Amino acid sequence: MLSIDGINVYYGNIHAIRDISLTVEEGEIVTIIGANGAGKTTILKTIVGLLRSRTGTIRFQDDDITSASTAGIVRRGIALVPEGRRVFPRLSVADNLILGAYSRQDKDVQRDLAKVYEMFPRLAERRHQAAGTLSGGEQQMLAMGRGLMSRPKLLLLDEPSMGLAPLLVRQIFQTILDINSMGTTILLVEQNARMALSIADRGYVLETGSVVLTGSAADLADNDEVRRAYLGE
Amino acid sequence: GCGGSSGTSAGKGNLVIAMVNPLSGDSATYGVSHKNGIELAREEINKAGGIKGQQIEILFHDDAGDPKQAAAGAQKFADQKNVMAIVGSCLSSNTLAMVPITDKAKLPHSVVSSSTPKLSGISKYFFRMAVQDAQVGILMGDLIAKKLGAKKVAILYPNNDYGKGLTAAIEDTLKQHGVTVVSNQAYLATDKDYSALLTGIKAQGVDALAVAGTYTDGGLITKQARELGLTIPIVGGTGFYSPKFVEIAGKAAEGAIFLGAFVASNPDPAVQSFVKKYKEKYNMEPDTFAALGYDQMYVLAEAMKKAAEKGAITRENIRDAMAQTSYKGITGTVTFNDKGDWVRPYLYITVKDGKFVLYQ
Amino acid sequence: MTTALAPAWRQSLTRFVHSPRAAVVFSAVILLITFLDSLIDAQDYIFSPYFKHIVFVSLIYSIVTLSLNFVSGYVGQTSLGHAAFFGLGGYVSALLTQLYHVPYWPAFLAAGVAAALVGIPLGAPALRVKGPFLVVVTYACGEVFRFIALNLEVTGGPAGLPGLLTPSIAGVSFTDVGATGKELFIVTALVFALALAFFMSRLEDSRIGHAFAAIREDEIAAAAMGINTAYYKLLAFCLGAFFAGLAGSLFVHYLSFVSPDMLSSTESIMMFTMVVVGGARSIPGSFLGAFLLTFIPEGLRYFKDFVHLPFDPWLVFFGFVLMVMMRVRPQGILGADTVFRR
Amino acid sequence: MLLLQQIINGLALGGIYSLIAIGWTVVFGIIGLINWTHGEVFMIGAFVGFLLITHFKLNLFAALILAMVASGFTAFLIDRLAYRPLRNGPRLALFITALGASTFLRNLAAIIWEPHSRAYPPTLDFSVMTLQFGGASLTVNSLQVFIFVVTLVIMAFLQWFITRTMMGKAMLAASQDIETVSLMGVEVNHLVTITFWVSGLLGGAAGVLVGVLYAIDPMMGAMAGLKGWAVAVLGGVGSITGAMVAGLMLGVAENIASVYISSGYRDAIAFIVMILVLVIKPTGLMGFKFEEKV
Amino acid sequence: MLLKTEKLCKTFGGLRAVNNVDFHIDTGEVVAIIGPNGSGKTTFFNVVSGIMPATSGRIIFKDEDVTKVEAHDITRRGMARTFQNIRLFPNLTARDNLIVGRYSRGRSGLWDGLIHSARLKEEERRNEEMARELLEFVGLTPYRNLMAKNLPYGAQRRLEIARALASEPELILLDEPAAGMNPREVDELLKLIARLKERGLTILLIEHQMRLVMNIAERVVVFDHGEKIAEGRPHEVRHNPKVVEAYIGPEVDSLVKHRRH
Ligand SMILES: Nc1ncnc2c1ncn2[C@@H]1O[C@H](COP(=O)(O)OP(=O)(O)OP(=O)(O)O)[C@@H](O)[C@H]1O
Ligand SMILES: Nc1ncnc2c1ncn2[C@@H]1O[C@H](COP(=O)(O)OP(=O)(O)OP(=O)(O)O)[C@@H](O)[C@H]1O
Ligand SMILES: [Mg+2]
Ligand SMILES: [Mg+2]
Repeated sequence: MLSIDGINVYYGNIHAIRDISLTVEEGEIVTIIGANGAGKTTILKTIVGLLRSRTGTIRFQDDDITSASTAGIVRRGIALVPEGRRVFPRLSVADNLILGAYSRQDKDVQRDLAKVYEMFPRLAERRHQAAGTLSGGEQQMLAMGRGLMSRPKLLLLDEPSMGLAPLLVRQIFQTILDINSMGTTILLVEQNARMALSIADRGYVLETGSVVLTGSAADLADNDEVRRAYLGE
Repeated sequence: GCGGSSGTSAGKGNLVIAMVNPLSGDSATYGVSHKNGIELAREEINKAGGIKGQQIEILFHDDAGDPKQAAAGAQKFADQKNVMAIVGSCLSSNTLAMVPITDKAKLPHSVVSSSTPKLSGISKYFFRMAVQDAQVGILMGDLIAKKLGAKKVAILYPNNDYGKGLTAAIEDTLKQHGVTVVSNQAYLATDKDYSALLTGIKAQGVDALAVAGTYTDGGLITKQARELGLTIPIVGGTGFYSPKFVEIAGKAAEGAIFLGAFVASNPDPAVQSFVKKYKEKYNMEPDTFAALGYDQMYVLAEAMKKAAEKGAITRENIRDAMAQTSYKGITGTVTFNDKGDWVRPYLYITVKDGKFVLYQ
Repeated sequence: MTTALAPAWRQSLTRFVHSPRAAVVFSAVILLITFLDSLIDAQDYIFSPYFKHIVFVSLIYSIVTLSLNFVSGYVGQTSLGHAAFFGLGGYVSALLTQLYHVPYWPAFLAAGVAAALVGIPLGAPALRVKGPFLVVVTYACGEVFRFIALNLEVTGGPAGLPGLLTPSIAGVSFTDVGATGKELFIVTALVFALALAFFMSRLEDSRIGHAFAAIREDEIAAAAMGINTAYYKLLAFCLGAFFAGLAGSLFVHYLSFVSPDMLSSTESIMMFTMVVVGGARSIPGSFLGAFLLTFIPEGLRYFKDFVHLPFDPWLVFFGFVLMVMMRVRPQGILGADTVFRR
Repeated sequence: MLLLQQIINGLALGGIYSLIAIGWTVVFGIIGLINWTHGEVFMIGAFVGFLLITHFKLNLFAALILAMVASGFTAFLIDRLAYRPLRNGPRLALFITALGASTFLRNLAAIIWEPHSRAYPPTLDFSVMTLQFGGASLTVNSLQVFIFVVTLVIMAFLQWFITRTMMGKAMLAASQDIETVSLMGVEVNHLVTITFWVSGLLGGAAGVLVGVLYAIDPMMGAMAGLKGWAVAVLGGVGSITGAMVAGLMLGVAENIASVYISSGYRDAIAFIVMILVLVIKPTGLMGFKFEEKV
Repeated sequence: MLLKTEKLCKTFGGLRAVNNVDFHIDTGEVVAIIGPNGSGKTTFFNVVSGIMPATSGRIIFKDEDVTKVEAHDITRRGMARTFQNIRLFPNLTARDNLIVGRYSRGRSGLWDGLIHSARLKEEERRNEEMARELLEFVGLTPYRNLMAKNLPYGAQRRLEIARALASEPELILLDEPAAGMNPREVDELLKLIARLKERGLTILLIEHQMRLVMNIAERVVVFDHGEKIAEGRPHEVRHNPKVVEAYIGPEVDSLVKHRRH
């Protein structure tokens, strides 16, 4: 479904992504784990065209999207729930969610809105509050909800559990599984590597901009190196 | 080097005079008219053989309405030893910034506007052909009190030296004639909407309105007054005289009375010849700035001729000659009093069928 | 863009420009321009009074640009009302010397102090009003000052006040010294500008400089670091106003004339662009911005006469250059990327 | 009654301020840019309208429409050539670019069209209505009524568009975070282009109306732009109703102040009112109330 | 008792974000605040640290009433904090962020700066030393000259902690310091906090990562809907039914995976 081939991304003269290739098959949950600064966020931003690779190609459902515009990429069915939430602070919760559905052609927005509210009752309570005044966790829920509103084929999640209470973390992961089972492919970046590996099919391990290890989630979870470096055991 | 320089036009090159004026920015319209008038006269003089065989050349410096830039221009020309005289700027504050420099350089300096009293007698080298607020004010007051027979009058003026000076003079005269000045209010020359003031004036029930402004604001005031149903006579100063006044006020211009140093419909052949040439060259009617500029160039030319007769065309000689000026031009006979001011006659003008005619 | 990316020549140039040596070279050049005529006793001017005039004006604007850096550079508040302080300084010393016959130097100081005092109420909105709102407020404050100067009787109304006192030192009038009478003015402005530059370079690296930087970057975090943001913002406004007021005083007594045009918003905008063109927070940049934007229009006049352009191209050119410059070097010609020096 | 007449006069002037301010505020509200060129876009509209009427003898209505298009196109070009390359750059760079573009256009216009004032042909005079109320009378210029109504309609439409349509919401969002808005599948460039067109159309309309009512000159953009900007800010960032209310308020305040205080301080009073309102309510009259979350 | 609040309230319009909270922390203690999202933890920090005024109630720090004291003054009195949404000085380098962090411990003024006084030099030397030490301490030495905005997320978090430490506080408030860190990094953070404790610092932290809370906190305070609903030793709190219900959730071993086929 998504295949990335040999990309290199720079910030000025900082070489942040070095020759990375990775694939995500339809229906999979794939996770990328790695330390701070390994380049996980950079990869996701490159996929949606917020950053540009100097080399290589990115293909989505057989289309070359390497140089497509961000909006074009999103309209093809990729959504990114960005790191740091990035909600629109002065718009209400409801408006933030509705904007998530901007690229959709169908008019069934209300039903999905109801679904998101059902998933996160706190957002329903706060639907008229300015998003910028929500608590950190509430904003995270909103960002996630907004991502779902576009009914993406491929959902890119950048640390969705950050700042959530344990109860909610579990709930979020359950949600990820649920939407996956309803047909959405997922590429997940998580610091909570244990949880990520427990729900993913496959994983990539990233170190200073390069993929150092890849395999099924179960294998990775058993790998000593991974256990020591990322699971803190 | 040494201090103030008094140059001569030793060689057989051109005779150079310089102009500092707003040629861009808000006040450019005055500067450009002035420049046009001067240029026209210069061409005539040169065509007629110049000054004793020497051609006159003009250098321009755009001060953009900023005194700082006017001062820079004055300094630039003061340094150029071949510059024999300087003219401008149209704006009082710019001229005030220039005078200390031209005075120090002993450079004859003349203007056609800059009406602030602060410039009277400011320098031995400074000559002003500008209209005199005091005189115009008296004439406006006389008109209102005697010819129009008004008893209650309102005055509007732009909040600048010209407006203030003129208003003071009008008010004095009216008081002497026993006319009541019901209100006298300032506005900003950049305003476009005068309905607030005019509504107030309408409510006061005066029998005449005096406006101490220029053609843009005066035109808008006249137009808006008529629109508000104010039918009383409107009397302006010399600033009204411009084809733009009629253009801006439209039909409302009919019957407005004001004073002029010059009127294009004056049957005097000299005036008609000027108007014709001006229209040919610039494709528009001359206004007061243009007419005064035209005369100013001739006054300078006369002074240079006299200087040449006295020996050499030097800054000092030109100054001395200018002090003695008596030149009959299209705006009257130019003479300067001991303060460098020209005390001159004026005409009453009115608009009839969209044309300026003498008011009887 | 980080400095590490800049080509080597630019790096060494930048380093030179920021070194004390640059200040020495700069002063030497200015002094040479100022006194060359008297040194070689030329028949004619080598540097004409006009040229010296432009140099003096550039120096005055260098001071003003430096002073605006307190507000717009250090604490990062876009101010389009700085001419108000410049003009206020001018008017205060003009009125003191003309109406109350105060000698020049006390009036000069008073001009700075008065401007600084007015800096407090003018800076106060900045405590509450932010970003684009502050731009409007500073602009409006400047305009209000201009209207006051236009309307009051004592300030001489729109035409302003002519015939101001010429400064003197030990009884010697400035205009009586040197080949053109401008020399002492230039030296005074130069000393003033260099002293201010020195003051600012020291300040930048001091604790106060750190507080300014923090406020510019994030006010809430700055407060959390123990920085009294209100105090420092006002301090920045006061310091900026103080030096602008002094510069204004020197300038009007040089021209021997002051008018409301000095307070105009066009002036304020020009000052702000000098900061931006030179590079915000860059001391050599302030000089560069002021000199460039004073010299180029004069240069263009010659160009215009030379090619017989029927109009003055400066403002059109200026507008165009600003646009191009923001594209190629938005941080200004000498704008620094790193913040504190070591 | 006198006061009432002054208020009516003020409303007419205020209507024009509002029209200009709404043009400001839509751009301000979407890319957070102090679009200094709006005054010039307005001036170009006034001149194009003037030329169409005087040289091409078009009627007022046709000239108005074409002038609006010309202004819209100018605004579009300004965005395309000057702003777009800097979209992701620092805000300050955009602001300076706007200053530069405005200086450029204004002075270019002064060179091309010469600096003097001119008026639209007098044939366009609009009728003046006088309403009688028991002894006293009120005068209203029909064009002023027209301007007032047009402004109201435009305001209502834009208000609806921004708050009720998806695209309007996207515009609001874009002013807060352009990068994230593109993540919603919004073509930011289209959005911005539309915004500039809208702003330009409004500016052009205001330009022609001012021309018909008063007089025009190449420098007219400076003061009008400034007032429009002040009004936009006074009304609150991106608030259409705010711009409308603030425009009317300022028009009335100026008129009343010029009569009861001094006309010489007219503009100063406008600015003082604005400073006071902003100091009391830093985000403008109808600006978003928002205590920053830390 | 180092810090104490009495009946502290903070409302936003009709919303009671912090409601009648009585809280205290002793010198040298490590206390964690936990609670569901939006329960008022961050707001509590904001009020205590002076960033927002309290609606009612009292705050006592080092036996002085600081309810109305402004943020900058609070810091000077020895309380420092980090922010949940990182608020570094984005265009300053890591090192410069720390120098600014030392602001409240400086004494030098305008004059010292002008004449480069001995006091200033001494201060600069100490600042430099302190910055180096702190960068080392949080493991950011390699990032020393990078602008804060260009650091990876985790590094920014640690830099914020270091910046708070730079003011030599007695009490440090950490708002979700482990957010965005992987388990190994959390372990390092644990060690870091332990070392802070050794230095005698009093630590109050908000955290959702139970691993961290369980390992480091001596006492846990639980917020829900702006109120303090429980308090006690970590293991007591963890099994408190109210807390389980509102915050931790029932123990489930694994997530349910509905695989499509
Ligand atoms: N805007 C930028 N400018 C310069 N360097 C950057 C920028 N953004 C990121 N980097 C660098 O690129 C590298 C990868 O950063 P990235 O944000 O992708 O890491 P990450 O794996 O998402 O880390 P984290 O887990 O902390 O979010 C880091 O070394 C970082 O310093
Ligand atoms: N400035 C504000 N205006 C309005 N409501 C606010 C504001 N700040 C916070 N709130 C509300 O107050 C409540 C408490 O927020 P707070 O940020 O303190 O929660 P928290 O406990 O820190 O949550 P989290 O764990 O998700 O960070 C939230 O419901 C939030 O929406
Ligand atoms: Mg990341
Ligand atoms: Mg929180």
